[in-house]
Amino acid sequence: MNEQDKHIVPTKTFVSVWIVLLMLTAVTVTVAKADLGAFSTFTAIMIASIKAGFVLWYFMHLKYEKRLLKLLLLVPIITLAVIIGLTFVDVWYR
Amino acid sequence: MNDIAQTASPHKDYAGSKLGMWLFLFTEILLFGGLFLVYSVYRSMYPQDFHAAAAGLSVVLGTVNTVILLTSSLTMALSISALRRGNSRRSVLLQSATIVLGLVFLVNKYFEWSGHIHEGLYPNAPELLTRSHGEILFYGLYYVMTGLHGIHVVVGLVLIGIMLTLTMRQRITGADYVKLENAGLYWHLVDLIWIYLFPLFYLIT
Amino acid sequence: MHGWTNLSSSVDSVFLFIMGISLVLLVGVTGAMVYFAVRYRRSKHPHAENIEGNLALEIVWTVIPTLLVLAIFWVGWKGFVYMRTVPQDAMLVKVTARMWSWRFTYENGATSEVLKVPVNQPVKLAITSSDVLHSLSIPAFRVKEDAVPGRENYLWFQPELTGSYDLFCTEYCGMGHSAMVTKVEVMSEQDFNAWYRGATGKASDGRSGPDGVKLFADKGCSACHSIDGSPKVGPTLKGVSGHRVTVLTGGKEREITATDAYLRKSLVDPQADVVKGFPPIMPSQKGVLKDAEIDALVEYMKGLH
Amino acid sequence: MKSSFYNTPGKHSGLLAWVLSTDHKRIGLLYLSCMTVFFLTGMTLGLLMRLELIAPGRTLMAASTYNALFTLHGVIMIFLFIIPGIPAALGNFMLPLQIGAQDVSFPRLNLLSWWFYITGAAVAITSLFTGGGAPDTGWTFYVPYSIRTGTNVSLAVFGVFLMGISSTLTGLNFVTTIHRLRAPGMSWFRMPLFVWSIYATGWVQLLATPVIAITLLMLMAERFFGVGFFDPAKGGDPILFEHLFWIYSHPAVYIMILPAMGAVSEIIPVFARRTIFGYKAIAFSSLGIALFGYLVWGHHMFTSGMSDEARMIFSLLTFLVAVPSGIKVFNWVASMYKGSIRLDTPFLYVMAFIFLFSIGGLTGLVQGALATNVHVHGTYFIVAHFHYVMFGGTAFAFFASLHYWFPKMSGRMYHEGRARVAALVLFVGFNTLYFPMFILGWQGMPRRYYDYLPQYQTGHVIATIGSWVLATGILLMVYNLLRSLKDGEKAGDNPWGGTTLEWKTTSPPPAENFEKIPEVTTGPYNYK
Ligand code: HEA
Ligand code: HEA
Ligand code: HEC
Ligand code: CUA
Ligand SMILES: [Cu+2]
Repeated sequence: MNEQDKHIVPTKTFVSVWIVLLMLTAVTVTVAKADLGAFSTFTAIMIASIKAGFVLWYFMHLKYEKRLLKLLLLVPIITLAVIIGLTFVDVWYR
Repeated sequence: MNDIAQTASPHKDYAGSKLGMWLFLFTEILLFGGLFLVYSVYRSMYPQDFHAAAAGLSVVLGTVNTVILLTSSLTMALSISALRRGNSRRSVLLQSATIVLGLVFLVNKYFEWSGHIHEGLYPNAPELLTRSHGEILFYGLYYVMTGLHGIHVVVGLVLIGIMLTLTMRQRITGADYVKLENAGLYWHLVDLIWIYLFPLFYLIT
Repeated sequence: MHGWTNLSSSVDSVFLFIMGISLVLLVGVTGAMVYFAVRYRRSKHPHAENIEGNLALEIVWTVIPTLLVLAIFWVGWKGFVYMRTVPQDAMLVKVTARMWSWRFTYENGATSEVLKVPVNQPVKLAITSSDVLHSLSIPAFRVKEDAVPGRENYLWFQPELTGSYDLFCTEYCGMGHSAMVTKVEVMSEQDFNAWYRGATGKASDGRSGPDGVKLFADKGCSACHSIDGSPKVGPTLKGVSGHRVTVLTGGKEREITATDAYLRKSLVDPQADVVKGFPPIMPSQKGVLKDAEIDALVEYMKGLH
Repeated sequence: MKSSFYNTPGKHSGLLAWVLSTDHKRIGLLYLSCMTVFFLTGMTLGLLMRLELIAPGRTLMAASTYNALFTLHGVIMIFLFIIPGIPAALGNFMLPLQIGAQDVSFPRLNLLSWWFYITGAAVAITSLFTGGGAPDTGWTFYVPYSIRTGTNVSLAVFGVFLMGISSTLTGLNFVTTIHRLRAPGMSWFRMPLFVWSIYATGWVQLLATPVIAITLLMLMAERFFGVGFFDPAKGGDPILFEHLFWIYSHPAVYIMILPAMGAVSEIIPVFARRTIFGYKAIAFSSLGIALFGYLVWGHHMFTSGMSDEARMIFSLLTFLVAVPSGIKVFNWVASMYKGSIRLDTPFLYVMAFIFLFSIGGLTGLVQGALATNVHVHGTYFIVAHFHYVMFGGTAFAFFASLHYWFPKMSGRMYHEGRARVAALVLFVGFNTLYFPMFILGWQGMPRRYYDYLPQYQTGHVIATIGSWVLATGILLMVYNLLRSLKDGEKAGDNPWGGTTLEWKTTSPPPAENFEKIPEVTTGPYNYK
């Protein structure tokens, strides 16, 4: 039961992830300047989610965790999505 | 507070502590989730006003802070790797770097907030009340959300500070590092939330 | 309780439908439970049989209740759609709720504190609030909808019997919540028309004096203040002008004389001097009343002996 | 006496041995004793309210006092009694025993949760006597009234916030414990059903409570800084507050009922001396209730001005949540079939539970149907519904488990005769008190009314009389239990012949729970 996981992430991986994150930040700032109309919010959120994914997957070590934990993470995310979704059934149709 | 832990539970449940930490992070997600809900409702009710209000925020400052937080996440992650490779001196250095970056973030935030407060843009300010409804709400959300995030930054810094001393005293080592790892998880979550706050407040077009 | 409006009977039949199903289920469950408890009590049945379950039964009592609740949902929804579909020819009445009185405004500008409607005529109420949440409820008509500040909600009904019915506030709104009660008068068409034509925007009672009298009723003052000496939520206004009154100013007690200036301040900044023994809940009239109206009210209050 | 956790205090002694103990059993008893005090306080307030309502007009107190009373009554009953009730008190004591663990995963966090709870309670109670006086908003804290009122809402809300943290941490602790600390051989489907229900509850606590926390923080921000989130004059939307409030508070009603259902599932097999019927169906319906419980909050807002589309969807979803509750009820009743039933007090309470909860739940259907909800919303019909599910449901299950586990916790038996009389009086009093409220509600009597029209008086008089009968029953029950603590017969390790692990250790259990961690080889209710 007391297994500590053996995997130590190489520095190189972390640094590359960091560089990707910085690049994505640059992209989102640039894209925001170019007015994409209705899509601008969508792209901003998508890029943010990709960034969040990288942070979760590498920095937060999720990639190396057991499947249980990966699945559990879906629980709060789905809950939040459902809560916002159902509230918008009210807000949009009001 | 930590001497009891060592004696009270001889068998450390490494996976258990980490599971507990993740569950705690879930509650944080839902805590901020409530604010994201309020944000999205008001943004959908007042899209134009939000757009206008967001022009008042400095993209440059926001971007700088994003870069700072991302970098601090990197140093945090590296510090754990370093410790696990047995290099606790390097880990201490990287943890200190994380703290410094966190402090810089807060200083920036301080200047940003005081700038807005000088312009008379704070909750219930007479100047703000002359603006449109959406702008009032935008600034309300801005203060509450970045404020709550700021509190989390402060808590994270305190936590890392504690980890730092524990590492220096050899109480966190390459063989027993779950506390540091949990502190790291917390810090990454703070980063994660900022990743969303940044486009939602600074990049509305 | 039946047939006061078009809605009463449809709502009641939904209720009876649900009650019927519920009663069958309740009697079934309770009956089986009591029967087993008696039939299989230890003295009579010392050795239990271990039955671990039965898939067919589980499916039965998942599927049948699901169908039942879907049926209940359906009748409830059907009845509701009807309640939300306002006929074209409905008469519109605007309702403003405020702490703790109702005001009904008609299309010709007539206002009333009692809801007067003609019989057999669909009526649509457009409901809003000028302070906190309230809810307009007419139990006999089976209708209810919240009054939300900043929003206009609606409901409709078609009364089918003349008479007088209770109208309640059913969303908690503070001290006077349970006193926020008035009546619906369902009148014959002639009676209603007679009243409606007579009551235009102007003061309906011929009494002279400035608007004070009317303002006092219209602006909701009378919900909290009497003019006959009895305290309500707020102090009585009988003989206020010039009387000695103990007030709390910033938490400190002091005794003052009620001057014109004090009366005026009581309206625009009521929390500055709070009469001792009363809660600081009087709503500020600043921005609500025009200066002239405040003058008129002060004049009016000075005349109350 | 053999060594039990009572005489192994650890580092501290006296009271400190309790309030600083990390032993889950001591923490459980801490919760239990505080809760009982709050419960009796809340009930006394209820009794006072009933007295006021015995006649229209002013009977005893001023309107503002009455309004403060029902607010406090609601806040105490919900946040101080029923939410921590079964999980934090009995769950703390029994959960590690039932899964064969020595303690919970995070014992110090567990103690911290209790401290949050008691601090929150203290803060909430302080709010009565300081500032603008006792809050008068109702337990729902609806804006804008809660922002405008001069009473001490901020402090009360802060107290509730602290109790929310306590509840979240408890949930976190239990979920981790169940994942990590089950005894060897105890697979998921060998867990007692009480553990399943605590597991489902834990997830609800984790995912729902943070939403109320942030909502209350926003409410405080409104009161202190006038941010404008819920102020229509600044563009805010009061209905959004209702959403946020019920996003937590509906799931919260399942925090209240799920552990109660778990306890009932525990007691039935023991007293029917047979295995439970449909173990998996009961286990999964707990998860089902927890899951669907998230999707139905809007049924509290059917007249709020929410969009008609939302009203429809929430009504539909509300009905779906009734199905898993039904599955449980049917399986319980089926578990009595061909059993060998002993009608001891715990079982009497369980039968009362099934009956009363069914009434409460079935009237929930009336409220969930749109056409009828409009009529009964905001009336005594609702008051009757939730007392039936919360008091008739959760509190009766709580009494059942209190009697059931009394020998395990104290090492003594309670007096059976007195206990049965108390149960009977309680049952009669309960129905006399609350049944008339359904009728009052259908006749239109609004809730939270200090004063009412004369046509409603008969119902109110009957209810008030019922409240005295009920109070007699409660007093008798409490007296019986307290007295049995002193002079009850010694109970053996397993007085009921239970098969779950808590009965495999001594009564009361030793500090480390088991001499030797048990090995599990069969399901929990093995009466073969
Ligand atoms: C322990 C707490 C608890 C529980 C378990 C429930 C359970 C349910 N509640 Fe209740 N409810 C409250 C506590 C609870 N409630 C409180 C406190 C309020 C008021 C809050 C306030 O405003 O102050 C409230 C208010 C409330 C409302 C809002 C009313 C209004 O204000 O307008 C509604 C509306 O749908 C509702 C519905 C339901 C339903 C459908 C269930 C279902 O889960 C019930 C399921 C159970 C059964 C159905 C019975 C057993 C089953 C059978 C016998 C089998 C057969 C069944 C079928 C065929 C369906 N409740
Ligand atoms: C678990 C929850 C629970 C429980 C057990 C109760 C128990 C009781 N409640 Fe309940 N009630 C609520 C939860 C609960 N309530 C909630 C959430 C509300 C909504 C509040 C709101 O609208 O915001 C409410 C509202 C509410 C109302 C509606 C108020 C209104 O709308 O105007 C009424 C009215 O009769 C009432 C009465 C009672 C009574 C008489 C009891 C009886 O059970 C009490 C019987 C009394 C006793 C059994 C006392 C016994 C003890 C002693 C005499 C000993 C005293 C000793 C010491 C103090 C040491 N309650
Ligand atoms: C919501 C209830 C409420 C309403 C509506 C209300 N008042 Fe008041 N009023 C109070 C209360 C309570 C007090 C005593 C506390 C205080 O001074 O603030 C008070 C105090 C006063 C006083 C001072 C009385 C004295 O004895 O010194 C005056 C004058 C007054 N109100 C006039 C009015 C007028 C005119 C209106 C209508 C425009 C009005 N009030 C509407 C509740 C109300
Ligand atoms: Cu208005 Cu209650
Ligand atoms: Cu609900």
